[in-house]
Amino acid sequence: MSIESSNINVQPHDDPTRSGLTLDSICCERGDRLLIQDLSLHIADGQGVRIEGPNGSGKTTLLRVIAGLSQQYDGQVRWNGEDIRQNASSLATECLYIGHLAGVKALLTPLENLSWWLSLHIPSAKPISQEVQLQALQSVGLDRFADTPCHQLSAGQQRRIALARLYLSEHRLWVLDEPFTAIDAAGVVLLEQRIAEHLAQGGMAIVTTHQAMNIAGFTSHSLSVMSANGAIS
Amino acid sequence: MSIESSNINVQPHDDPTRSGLTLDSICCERGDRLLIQDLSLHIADGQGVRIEGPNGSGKTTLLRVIAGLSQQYDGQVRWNGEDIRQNASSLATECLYIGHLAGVKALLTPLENLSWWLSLHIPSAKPISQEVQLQALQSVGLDRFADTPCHQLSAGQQRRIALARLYLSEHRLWVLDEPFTAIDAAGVVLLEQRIAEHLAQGGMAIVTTHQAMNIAGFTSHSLSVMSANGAIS
Amino acid sequence: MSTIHRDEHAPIFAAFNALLLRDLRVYFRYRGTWLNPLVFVLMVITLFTLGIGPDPSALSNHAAGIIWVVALLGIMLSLDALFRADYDDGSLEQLLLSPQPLYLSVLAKILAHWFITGLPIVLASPLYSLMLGIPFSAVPALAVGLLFGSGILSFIGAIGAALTVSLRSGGLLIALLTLPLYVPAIIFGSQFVESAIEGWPLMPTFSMLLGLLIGAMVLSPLAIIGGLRLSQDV
Amino acid sequence: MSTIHRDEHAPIFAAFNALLLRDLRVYFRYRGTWLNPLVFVLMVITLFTLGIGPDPSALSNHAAGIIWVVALLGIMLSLDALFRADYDDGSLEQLLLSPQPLYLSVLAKILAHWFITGLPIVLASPLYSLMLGIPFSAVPALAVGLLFGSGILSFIGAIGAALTVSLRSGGLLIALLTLPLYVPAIIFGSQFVESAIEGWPLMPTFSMLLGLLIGAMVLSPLAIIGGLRLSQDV
Amino acid sequence: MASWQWFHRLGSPKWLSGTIDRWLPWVLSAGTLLLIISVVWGLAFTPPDYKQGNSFRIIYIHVPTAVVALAAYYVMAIAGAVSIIWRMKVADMALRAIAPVGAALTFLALITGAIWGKPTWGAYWIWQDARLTSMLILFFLYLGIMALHDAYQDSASGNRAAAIMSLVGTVNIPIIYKSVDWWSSLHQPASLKFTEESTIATEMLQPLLLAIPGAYLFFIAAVMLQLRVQIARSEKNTQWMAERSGL
Ligand code: HEM
Ligand SMILES: Nc1ncnc2c1ncn2[C@@H]1O[C@H](COP(=O)(O)OP(=O)(O)OP(=O)(O)O)[C@@H](O)[C@H]1O
Ligand SMILES: Nc1ncnc2c1ncn2[C@@H]1O[C@H](COP(=O)(O)OP(=O)(O)OP(=O)(O)O)[C@@H](O)[C@H]1O
Ligand SMILES: [Mg+2]
Ligand SMILES: [Mg+2]
Repeated sequence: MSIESSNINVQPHDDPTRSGLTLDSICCERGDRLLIQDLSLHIADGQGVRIEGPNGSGKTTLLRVIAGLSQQYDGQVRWNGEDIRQNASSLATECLYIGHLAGVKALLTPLENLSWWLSLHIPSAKPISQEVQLQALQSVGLDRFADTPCHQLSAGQQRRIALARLYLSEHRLWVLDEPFTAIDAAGVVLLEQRIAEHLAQGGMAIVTTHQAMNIAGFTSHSLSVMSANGAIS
Repeated sequence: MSIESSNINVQPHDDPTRSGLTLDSICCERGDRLLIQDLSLHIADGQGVRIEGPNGSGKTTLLRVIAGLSQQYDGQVRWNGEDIRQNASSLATECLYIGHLAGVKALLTPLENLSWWLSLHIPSAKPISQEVQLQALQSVGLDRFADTPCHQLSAGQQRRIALARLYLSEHRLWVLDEPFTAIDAAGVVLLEQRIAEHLAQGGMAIVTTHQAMNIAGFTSHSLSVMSANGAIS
Repeated sequence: MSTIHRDEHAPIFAAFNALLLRDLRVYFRYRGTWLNPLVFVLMVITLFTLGIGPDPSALSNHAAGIIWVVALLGIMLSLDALFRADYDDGSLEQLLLSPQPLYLSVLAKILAHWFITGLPIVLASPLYSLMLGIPFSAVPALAVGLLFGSGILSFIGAIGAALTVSLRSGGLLIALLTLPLYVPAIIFGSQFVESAIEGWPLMPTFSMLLGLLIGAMVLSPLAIIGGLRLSQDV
Repeated sequence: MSTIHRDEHAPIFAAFNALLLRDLRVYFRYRGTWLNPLVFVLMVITLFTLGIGPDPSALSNHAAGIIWVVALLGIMLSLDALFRADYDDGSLEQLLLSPQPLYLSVLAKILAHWFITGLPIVLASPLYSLMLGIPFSAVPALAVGLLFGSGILSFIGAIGAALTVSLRSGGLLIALLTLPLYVPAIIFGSQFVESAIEGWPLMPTFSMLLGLLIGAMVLSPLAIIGGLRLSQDV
Repeated sequence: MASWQWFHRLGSPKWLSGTIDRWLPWVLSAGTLLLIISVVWGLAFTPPDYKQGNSFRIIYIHVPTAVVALAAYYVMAIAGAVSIIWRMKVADMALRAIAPVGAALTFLALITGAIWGKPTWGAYWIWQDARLTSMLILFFLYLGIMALHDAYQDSASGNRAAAIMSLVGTVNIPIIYKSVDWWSSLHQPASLKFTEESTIATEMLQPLLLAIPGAYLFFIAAVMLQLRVQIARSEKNTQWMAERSGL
C-alpha cells in the first residue's frame, strides 16, 4: 500500500520564509498503512487547493495535520516559513478549520453556538454584535431558526451553523473538510461564492469534497490510493 | 408557513388493497410548524421516488414516518393496503431504512457490524454465510478493512458499511435518507447502479439526496417550503 | 459465545444471540473494560473504609448494607451507556425497525450488560467478605443474594436508561428515576445477607427476591420498549 | 451571567466567559439537570440508612466519611460528560484550535461543571447534618470542607475525563484512574469535618485542603491539556 | 556536548538492546544470589524474635518487595517525565516495562504483609491502617496506568497518556510515606535509619541489608527482560532488529 503524490506549486524549499502555507515532505502513517508519502506543496495568498481522492485515501488525515490537530506525521508544515510545531499559535490565529464534525452544541441555539465560537476564534477587542451574527445566520438561511435549539434542526441546517462562521471569519487560511455535506444545491452555490470571495480578498483555502465544485483560482491535488480499491468495486 | 405538495401516481383512494406503499393525506407538524401538508402518493413495484426539497423542508421527517419510526403524523401510511399503525410488522419485514445515522458500532469491525444487522433484519432460516457478507463488503470496497475496527475508518468508509446492507437486502422497499453522503464519485455511480438493479427486480425505493442522481424509473416529488427561505439566501 | 450460532429453525433466537454477542463484543473489545465495575466496587469499599476511619467493627456490622449499596452504584454507573450508544450511532433505529420481537432484543441487551457488570460483582463475593470481615459461611448467601439483586437492578435500571436515552441530560437522571424503585430490592437483599450471617431462616426473603426478579424480568421490558419507541419522536 | 460580557481590553477573559456561559447554558437548558447530583447524594445517603438498617448511631459516627465519599461519587458520576460531549460533537476540536490559552478554557469548563455539581452539594450541607445527626455547630466546617474538597475532586476527576475521552470504554476507567488520586482529599476532608465535630483545631487540615486545592488548580490543567491533545490523535 | 552523549545513546533502542544483552546475565545472577543468601541466612541462621517467634522471618521478603515497589514508582514517573519532555522512545518502553513489575512487587508486598499480619495483629487485613491502604492505592495506580496503556489502540497515544498519568500519580507518593505519621497506624514506622541507631536487632538487620539490594537488582533484571519484549515489539520493522534476529 503506497500513495502517489504530485507536487503542484512546487519549489517548497526555495524560500522558507515566504508567506502562506508550505507542506514539506509530509508523510503520514495510520494503523501500519502509509497514507501520505512525501507530500510537498505550497499555497500562497489568493490560492485554493482542492484535495481529491477516494474514500479512505487520507484527505481528512492531511487536513487535520495542517490544522495542527494531529501530531503524528513526519515532515514539516510551515506557516509563513515557521514550523507549526515550533510556533502553533501563529497558525491558530489565522486558520479556520471545519471538519467532518460541525462543532455545534445540540442543546444551544444557532445564535448561541455562533457566539461562543466567535469569542474563542475571533478575539478582537471590539466584540461582534448580535446583529452581525444574525446577518451571518441569515446568509446561511437560518435567521428564522436563530433561537431554535439545534437538535430540533435538520441535518443540513445543523451543518449550516458551522458554515455561518465563514461569513464572520477574518482568518487567512480556511481548511474545510467536506463543507458541502448535507447542504442543498442552492446552498452549495452560495458557499462556492463565499469561498471565491475569500480567495479574491487574498485568502487561502484547502477544501475536500466528493461533489463537483467550481471556484475560480482552485487547483486540484489528488491523493490516490495505488491499489485503487477505495472505490466501490 | 405552509407546504406545497403535488400528487404523482395519484388516486391513492382507488384500491386500498393494492400492493406497494400508499401515503394518504399525510400531515406532519414539528415544533409548531406545519412541515408536510396533505401529502398523498403511491409507490408500486419497480418504482422509485426521489423526495426533493431544500434543507429543513421535511424530507427526513417524512422518511421516518414512512419507515414507522415516527408516530407523530396525521393521515395514513398503508403497506399493501394495510395501515402500518395497525400492522407494523408486515412493513418491518419488507422495509430497509438507512437514515442520517449509519447504525454502525464504532468498536466493531465492518464484518461484525454487518453480521448483527443481518440477524436482526434478514431472519431467514438459512443463515447468511461469512463469504456472502465479505462479498457485500467487497462490493462497497471494504474487503481489505473487514476486520478493522470501524472507528479507525474514514467518514466515507463508515458510511459504506451501512450501504453494504443494500447488497444483501431482500427487502421490497428501500427508504434511503441521503445515501450518498460522504461517498466518493465512483461510489455514487455504483450505488446508483445497485438501486436501479433493485427497481428492475421489482423493488421500490424512496430516496432523498441533494446531489445529482440519475437512476431510471425514478420520479421526483418535491417538498418545497413556501416562503423559500431554507436556502442560503 | 465465540462464534455466531444460528439454529436452523429459530431465527428469533438467532437475533437474540446476535445482539447478545454484539453487545458482549463491544464491551470486551478493550481489554479490562469488563473488570471496571468490579474494580469500582472494590475501590469504593476501600474508600469507605478510609473515610469512615479507624473503627473496624463499624464496617463488619454493616457489611451487607454497604456491599449492596455499592454494587447498586457500580451497576447504575454503567447503565447510562446501555442504550445511549445505540441511540447516538443509529443502531437503536435499526433495532426498533427489526421484525424480530423487541422484547427479546431488549432482554439480550440487558443480559449482556449484566454479564459484564452484575456477574463479576457476584463472583467477587468471597473478596468482599474478606475485606469487610463477613464470616465465610455467609458467602454463598451473599453471592446468591447479589445474583438475584444485580439482576433486579439491571432490569429496573434499564427502564430509567430507556426513558432518558433521548434526553441529553446525563446519567444522573437515571439514578433519580430508578433509585426509588431499587428500594425493595435493597431492603430484601441486605436482609437476606444479614439472615445468612445471623443464621436466621432464609426462605422468606429468598422468595421475595425471586419474586422481584421474575416480576422485573417480565414487566420491565414493556416499559423499556415504550421508552425506546418514544425516543425516536423527540 | 445572563448576557455575554466582553471587556474591551481583555479578549482572553471574553473567551473564558463565553465558554463558562456556554457550558452553564448547556447544563441548565433542561430544567432540573443541575439538581441531579445533589438529589443523587441525598438519595444515596437515604439508601445507606436503609441498607445499614435500624442503628442510628452507626451512621452519625461516620457521617463525615459517608458524606465525603458520596459527594465524591456524585461528582465523579457526572465527570464522564465533561469533555466527552465536546469530543463527540467536534467542539473540542474547535477549542483546541483556538488561539486563546487552553489553560483558561479548561478552567472555564471545570468551573462550569463545578457550579452544577459541587456547589449544590456544598450548599446542601445543613441538610446532610440533619439527615445524619451532625451537630449544627459543625455545619460551617462541613460546608467549607466540601467547598474545597469538591473543587479538588473536580480538578482531579477532569484529568481522568481528559485522558479517557477518546476511549469508548465507558466512564468507569475514570474511576479506576482517579479514585487513587482522591484519597488525600478524602482523608483530610473527613478529618476536617471530624475535627469540627469534636472541637479539635481546624487550621492544620484546613491548610492541607487549601494546599491541595491550589495544587490541583495549578497543575491539573497541564495534565488535562495533554490528555485533550492526545484525544485528537487516536 | 560530550557529557550529553550518554543521554542521546540512552535514547537509542539499538544501544539499549546491546546493553541489556551485556548486563542482564550479571544483574540477574547477582540479584538471585543476594536474595538466596539473605533468605537462607534469614530463615535458618537468625534467632527467632522474642515477641513474634518465627513469623517475623517473612520480613526478608516483605520489606525488600515493599521498598522496591515504592522505588519502582519513582523510576517509572521519571521515565514518564523524560518521555513527555524529550519524547524519547526508550522512556516509553521503560514506563511500559516497569508498570507490570512494580504492580507485581506491590502485590507481593501486600500478600506477604497480609500473611504477616495474621500472627502479629490477629487479622490479615486491617482497613483503617494507613500504610496498608496506601499501599493498596499504589497497587491501583499501577493497575490504572496499565489499563490506560491497554485501552489505547494507538501505542503512541497510549504511551503519552500513561506518561501523563504516571506523573500525576506521583502526588500520592508522599502520602504513602507520610501516612503512618498522619494516621494512627499499627504498622511499623520506618525503622531502618541511617542517621540514628536502628531499632532492629543487628542479627536480624544484616540479612535484610543484603536482601534489599538483592531485590533492587532483581527488579532491574525483570525490567530488562520486559524491556527486551518492548524493544522487539516496537522495533520489529527496523533493519538492526532484523539483523539481530538473523544472527
Ligand atoms: C498487608 C499488609 C502490609 C503492607 C501493605 C505493608 C507495607 C509496607 C511498606 C510499603 C513498607 C516499606 C516502607 C518504606 O519503604 O519506607 C513496609 C515496611 C515494613 N513492614 Fe510492612 N506492610 C504490611 C504488613 C506488615 C506487618 C504485619 C509487619 C510486621 C508486624 C510489617 C513490618 C514491616 C517492617 C518491619 C518494615 C520495614 C520498615 C522500615 O524499616 O522502613 N508489615 N511495609
Ligand atoms: N487512528 C487510525 N488508526 C488506523 N487507521 C486510521 C486511523 N485514522 C485513519 N485511519 C485510516 O486512514 C485512512 C484515511 O482516513 P481519512 O479519514 O483521512 O480518509 P479520507 O480521505 O478523509 O476519506 P473520506 O473521503 O471517507 O472522508 C482510512 O483508511 C482509515 O482507515
Ligand atoms: N423534534 C422536532 N422539534 C421541532 N422541530 C423539528 C423537530 N424535528 C424536525 N424539526 C424541524 O422540521 C424541519 C424539517 O426537518 P427534516 O430533518 O425533516 O429536514 P430535511 O428535509 O431532512 O432537511 P435536510 O436536507 O437538512 O436533511 C426542520 O426545520 C426542523 O427544524
Ligand atoms: Mg474525510
Ligand atoms: Mg434530512
